[in-house]
Amino acid sequence: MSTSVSNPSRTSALPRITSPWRSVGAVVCLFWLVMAVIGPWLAPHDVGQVVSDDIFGPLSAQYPLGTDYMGRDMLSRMLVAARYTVGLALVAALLSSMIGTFIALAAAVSPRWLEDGICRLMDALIAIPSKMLALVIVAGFGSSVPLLIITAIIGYAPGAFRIAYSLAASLYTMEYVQVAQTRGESRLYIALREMLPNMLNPVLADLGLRFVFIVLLLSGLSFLGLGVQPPDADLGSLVRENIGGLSQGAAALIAPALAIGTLTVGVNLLIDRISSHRNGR
Amino acid sequence: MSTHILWLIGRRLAAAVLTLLIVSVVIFAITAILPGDSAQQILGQFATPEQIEALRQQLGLNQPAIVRYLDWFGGLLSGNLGESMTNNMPVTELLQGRLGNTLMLALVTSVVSVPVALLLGITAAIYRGGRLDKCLSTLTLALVAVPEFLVATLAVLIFAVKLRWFSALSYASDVTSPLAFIRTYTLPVMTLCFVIVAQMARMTRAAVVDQLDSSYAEMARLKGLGNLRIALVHALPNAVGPIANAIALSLSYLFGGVVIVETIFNYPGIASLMVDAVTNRDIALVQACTMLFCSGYLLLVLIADVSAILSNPRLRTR
Amino acid sequence: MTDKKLISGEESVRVFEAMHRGVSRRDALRMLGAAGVMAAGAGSLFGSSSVLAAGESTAPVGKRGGSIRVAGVSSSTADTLDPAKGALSTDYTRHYMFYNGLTRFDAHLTPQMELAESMASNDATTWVVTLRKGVTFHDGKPLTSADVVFSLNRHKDAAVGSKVMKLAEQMQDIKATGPLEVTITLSGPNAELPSILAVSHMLIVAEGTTDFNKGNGTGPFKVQEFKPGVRSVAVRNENYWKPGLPYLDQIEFIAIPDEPSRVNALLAGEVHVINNVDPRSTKRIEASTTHRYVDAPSGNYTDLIIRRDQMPGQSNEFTQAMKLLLDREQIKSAVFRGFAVVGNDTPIAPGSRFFNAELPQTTYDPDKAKFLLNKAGLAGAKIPVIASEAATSSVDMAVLLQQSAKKAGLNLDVKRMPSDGYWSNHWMKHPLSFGNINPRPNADIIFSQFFQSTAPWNESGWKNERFDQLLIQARAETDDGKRGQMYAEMQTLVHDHCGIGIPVFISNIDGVDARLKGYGTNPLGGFMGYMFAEQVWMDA
Amino acid sequence: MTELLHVKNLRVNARGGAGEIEIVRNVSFSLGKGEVLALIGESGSGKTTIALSLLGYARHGCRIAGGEIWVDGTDVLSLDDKTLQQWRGHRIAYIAQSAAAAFNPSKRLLDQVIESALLHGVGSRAELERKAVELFRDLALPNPETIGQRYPHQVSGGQLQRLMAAMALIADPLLVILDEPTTALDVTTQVEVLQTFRDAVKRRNATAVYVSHDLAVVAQMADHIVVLNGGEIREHNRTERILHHADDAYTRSLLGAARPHGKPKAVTRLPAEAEPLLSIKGLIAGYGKPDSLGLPASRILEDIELELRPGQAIGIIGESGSGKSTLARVVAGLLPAARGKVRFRGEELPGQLSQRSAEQFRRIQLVFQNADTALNPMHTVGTLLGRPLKAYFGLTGKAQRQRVLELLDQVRLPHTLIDRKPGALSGGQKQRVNLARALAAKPDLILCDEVTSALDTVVGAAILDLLAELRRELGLAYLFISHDISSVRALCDDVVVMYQGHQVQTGSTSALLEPPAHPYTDLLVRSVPELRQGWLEENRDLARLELPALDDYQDNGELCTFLDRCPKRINGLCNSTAPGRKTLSSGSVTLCHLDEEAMLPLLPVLAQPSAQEPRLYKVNG
Repeated sequence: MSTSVSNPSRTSALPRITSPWRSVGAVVCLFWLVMAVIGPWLAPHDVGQVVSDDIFGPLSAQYPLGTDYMGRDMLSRMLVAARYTVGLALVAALLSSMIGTFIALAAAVSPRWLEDGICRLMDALIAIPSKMLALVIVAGFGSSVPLLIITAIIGYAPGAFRIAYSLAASLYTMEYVQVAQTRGESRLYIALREMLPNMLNPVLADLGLRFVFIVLLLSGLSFLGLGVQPPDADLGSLVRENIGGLSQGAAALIAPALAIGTLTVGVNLLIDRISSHRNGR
Repeated sequence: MSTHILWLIGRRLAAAVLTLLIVSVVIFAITAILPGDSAQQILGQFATPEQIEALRQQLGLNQPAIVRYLDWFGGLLSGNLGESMTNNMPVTELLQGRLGNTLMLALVTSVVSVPVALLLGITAAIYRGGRLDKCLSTLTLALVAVPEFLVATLAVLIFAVKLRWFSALSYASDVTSPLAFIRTYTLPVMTLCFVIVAQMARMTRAAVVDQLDSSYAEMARLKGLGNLRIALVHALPNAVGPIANAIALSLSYLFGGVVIVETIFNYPGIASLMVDAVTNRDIALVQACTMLFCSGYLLLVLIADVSAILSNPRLRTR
Repeated sequence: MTDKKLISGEESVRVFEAMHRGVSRRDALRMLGAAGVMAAGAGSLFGSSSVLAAGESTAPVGKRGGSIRVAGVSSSTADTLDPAKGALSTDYTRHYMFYNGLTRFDAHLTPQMELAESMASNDATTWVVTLRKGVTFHDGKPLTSADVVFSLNRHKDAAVGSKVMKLAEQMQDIKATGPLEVTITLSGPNAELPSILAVSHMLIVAEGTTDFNKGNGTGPFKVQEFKPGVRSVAVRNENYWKPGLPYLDQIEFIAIPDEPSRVNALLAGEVHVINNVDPRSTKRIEASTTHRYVDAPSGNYTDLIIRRDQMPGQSNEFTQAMKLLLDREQIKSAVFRGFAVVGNDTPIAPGSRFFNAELPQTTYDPDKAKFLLNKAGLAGAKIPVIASEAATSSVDMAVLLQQSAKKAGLNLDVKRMPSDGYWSNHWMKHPLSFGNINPRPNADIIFSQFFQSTAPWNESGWKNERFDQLLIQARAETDDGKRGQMYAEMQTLVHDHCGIGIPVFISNIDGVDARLKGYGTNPLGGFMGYMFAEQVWMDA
Repeated sequence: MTELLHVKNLRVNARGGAGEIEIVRNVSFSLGKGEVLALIGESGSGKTTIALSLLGYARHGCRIAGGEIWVDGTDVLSLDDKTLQQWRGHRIAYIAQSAAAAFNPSKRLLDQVIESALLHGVGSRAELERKAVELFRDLALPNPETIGQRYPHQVSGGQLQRLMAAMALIADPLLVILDEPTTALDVTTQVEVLQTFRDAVKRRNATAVYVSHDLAVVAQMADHIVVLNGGEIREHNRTERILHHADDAYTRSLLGAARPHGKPKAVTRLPAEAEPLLSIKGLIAGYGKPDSLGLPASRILEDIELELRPGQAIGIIGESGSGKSTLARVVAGLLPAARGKVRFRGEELPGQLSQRSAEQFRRIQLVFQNADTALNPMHTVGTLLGRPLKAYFGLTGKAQRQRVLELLDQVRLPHTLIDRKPGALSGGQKQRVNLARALAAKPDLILCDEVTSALDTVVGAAILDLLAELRRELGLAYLFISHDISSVRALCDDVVVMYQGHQVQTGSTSALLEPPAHPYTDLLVRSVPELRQGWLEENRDLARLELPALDDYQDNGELCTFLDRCPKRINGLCNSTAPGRKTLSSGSVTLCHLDEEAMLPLLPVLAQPSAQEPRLYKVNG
């Protein structure tokens, strides 16, 4: 039922941002992508190694980002965490968007009863708070990386579905789709070749926000004691495990928080750029 | 209110019931395949197998899942949400006070966040493309990205520990005066606002911009109306549909998504109750909470849809 | 000493302190027994309660009045006021507010007479418990032997789901032998019964109670409000049988699971007492002039469990190597910031009675460990080690162990499991995992529950005939010196052969409002061993 | 005559990918008080941009780069924002192209009509409301007292356009700008609206700038015409001079395209007994849940009878909502018929797409009106044309490319377009690609749904020529759906006139355009403005037809659908019984009670079109 009033325009929530801003997005994303790929090799210390007696140590030449709550090198931990957050959240966001979009496409070109059934099921999944769902799943089955991804997908694919479905439903009435129908094209062809390319922009914009949500979900899970396996951590968990340093403004807390901020803003700026680029063409 | 709307609401309610049914099956299935059951959870670390067996027998956990589901469902039909397995209290009793708290927090947060979000969204829309718009956009995005436990803890540290303006804990039962109310609710509401305002503001902006790009908005400009009047008097009423939908989605977060805020501020709401229930495998309670969340969500979406219809004379007067 | 006919509170302290110091068990028993026999006829002569209270605390007598708010670590709908079902520190704390036991622990884990006026036994098998007169429940019903029989018998019924069912099973027969007299017959001799009866689960409830949410006990406070998962409000029991106690008018007890929030609430003045303070937060509390922290060394430990009945733990070399790989000093400093005492892989904490100080301390030695691992053919192996937030600090400890192990060429794969369901699904179920054991009142209980071959919670699954024999012999051994030797040998066996690595004993850190007086420590746990309620007062 | 408006060297720039582009270049003109000036040109000529500049307004992405606009002695471009706001809607008023879009859908009409005047302090609410009702009456709106209480969707398009005029006139502006005010209207409505506009302007002696692409309309309204092309003025002169003695070549080409295309092309007709390619019998179709009889809730098409022989072109003509596009959808298989038979090449054509054969798909091709929505914006021309080649003929790779190039040749497009996406094509090019895609199937029948109406006159004429040529070359049959009588006339052998789902008249194109005809056909044909001044005056009757009185009657759904507008209806007959099909002497079949005598024009046509001034059958668009 609630699929009805889904304005596709809401997905273009990002305002057009002029060019210097766009390059910022690309640079930030590139930075984090590079960090995710080579970061762990750059780490001066082992991610679990206690290197200092000083906990929540300040920035220093020896420990450029200070030390964490156990006296481990924060820079090394950040470099490892970046890979998890970027990789995990990116994969999960991409997969949820993709899966949501494909289910939406399938629903849009399906016979009425199947379409209704899919919508109802997705509605039910949306209605269950994603944090709850994540909690139940991770609590039950532990938190391996694939399971975290699956959790994020179950939690966020229905949201992607909702947006993609409203797009697909309106695209399905487009004249070029009707032309394809009168050409006797299969549903698969219509979905993939005629409709999908026209949904990518809003789906991309949605992907940006979904990415943010998944980063937050991961950190939320770490709050509840779930998430990436130690000694590794994701950025959110780093914030969480070092929250004790908040009162003293520990670098161990601020660095990962800033990292999350720049990452999300960067990703959204980049996606904004990609969609406006596609629009321009 | 035409029969059309009544008919629509009726149809929506029927669909909602169906959705709830699916949700209950999904949740039951998930809790059923979770390792461990409430007998083990109740008895804890030092339980003996005999004790667990005895308790299972007592709680009826030995029956197949389908029988248990049908039992629960039968109870539901007769208006009985069942009993909590962990402490033998009726589920309704456990929910009672907490539901009020959750609703109160949601209400206060909505009352604060919705106007703020609308204000930010509309302002950004009016100055779209301008510097203010870009700042707001980046700011809201950055705010979305801050983990809420960080916001909450920081807020407590500053406003409760250092300044002692507001209370670090939020007890609905402490509220006896308006001042106490402010002390109690400010910090959790502030934290939640951080989380949901950004999203609502972005959606509002998008919806209003959509309308401001329409011919009638251009016409209004050519009629000599000011930006503010165009945005508020002309664009906003037509953007009610999408905005209401965005608000509904964000507000539905205030039911189930606030577990972290409830934990940090020790606010006894339903979200933390459900976390408990999941931990204890207290299926009746899990189901009841989920049903509540989902009903809340469905109700909000319904309200959003109805307000979209009411705001649109074409649909309203059909 | 044996001439004493009466045993006052003061004396009972002396008796048990003497026990600690090494007075022979038989003497002590006699002391108690004699007192018990006499007390039956001379209950009125029993010294005033204030004397008893004064015996426990040397602090000046406190002020009456005031109400405080206390925050524990957990609250859920599973919160219960049924002592038998108490599962968490918050439950125990509440139970001690509303109920009394037959005995109670003092600050040295010595059982003191509480509702029991005396406990007498000549053979440590049949015990006659004489109850205090004139004690009433909150609803006005006087305490009788029937209540005690009901309370103790409950634990043996599997359907009740008592947490101490195993412990209670030795009480073969519990019967009322007079209106204020209960005779308990044990399945075998056990001189530790008074301390068994002091655990919170054994607190006395009124006969026939089915709804425990009213908290109808004989304790210092009455239930004004109890909302599971939300809070409880306790108000002073004006008719408490200990004159002048309690001091406080009201205690509101809540839980703040999130540690930073708990400390924040304390520092913001929202609550007056908190427990489970992270060692990293002590600096913040120290910095506040209006607050202090209380550091209480305890018998609480988080242990590395090496299953001896599975590979690779079946290898002696591996087990030894793992113990050598625990960098105890680093765990103490990095994980606990010094708020811990280094352990030596035996469950008896240094300073406790029967602690075997002769046992050579195991120290971090990666080279030797490497040698042993090579010998066991496990060099370079990749082995999962299971940890969880459920077992205090085990995840951090596992990570440190992983680092240490690397130096010995062993590749440990830390697997963090969710707290939820950890005890039923993972604890003791993996070749390498972590567990956490709360302080137990005496060596016998610890050894019987966690180290006996047949114990259900024989964590490492080791089987040692000699150890099992010694355990039984020690219970019946009346010569303290011999017993001490037995316990020493048992510790050696555990140290050498059992698959349990105990790197440190974790101190409890409580945070309290500086105005709160009378707040001491207890090795049993935080909140003065969960029993702070009737002992503290506000000095505003 | 005093000069009210003087535009001097106006320049407007648009921001593009590579800097700014001038879209209006040094435009200067002036206009005396009480005169009407028309800005005319094709899309992209800058006419609307200039019109908006007169209000000191430039659309998003554009900016007024220079020049002066003097209105009543004030340079509008030098005003600050605040003053400009005061001017807009007060001294200078604007009437937008699509009233349906320009009215806020969620506010009452009266509030919107008086809003601007109220804000500018023209009068009190009560005064303004009174004045609005006056204006409504003046503009011949029905129920002038209460119509203001309605919402935009509750009144018709023509009424909205008049309400928009009321909104513009209520503050008695110095200058009124009308931006294509009748373009979105049906031809019969357009006449009414033009009449009221003209009267209102004349009565108030208002000064107006009238923007349009339609010379015939402009001829009725304007004293002066400015011809624009590519942002520049090509010619500026008095109306009669432009119409008769245009100096500029471009103006002449515009005039040429506006004149009807030559006589219907002689097509070698197949013998009548040849098996029809497409035959439709007793067709009923619509949308919504079928009732117990299997009839849809909302019936769009009623009892359609049609026969199309190979190589024949049949025009389907009617106003918006007449069901003509639905007919194409039924034939294309997008909408199953509720009743009736559709046969193609002697075989029954299944209603469901899924039951149609690949051959049937190939032989029937549908070309939509709007190439923007009919071509997938994400595909290149090569893909768009290649796909049907692969689907129908299995052509891939080189062979496919070869054929795509042939198709481009066929629709006279350069080969270089093959890798472009529709977004990078002009409107005419898009429509050609749209057509080429249909041709790729080598079809027998092309369903053309308003293929020229979204295009400029000149481009549309070229597409029509192309269609005619293709028909000659390939022997295609067309079902040509249009609201534009002149295109139908240019291309089709036979015409079907539709009104509210009913086929009111069917016959040869030539017979259709001459009396006797169905009263609706008559009205339709006569409502097309002619390219000469004075036509509107002569045809005043079209705007306010006197309808014969009728007794109360009950419509059981079977009565003539044109009854409530018919100037020739007969009380007791038309309002009691359903009309039947009748064959006229010209061979046309009508759905009407009237006999041939009665179908002759109500009023004698005063001025027959002269040779120099051929009738222009242009409905709109």
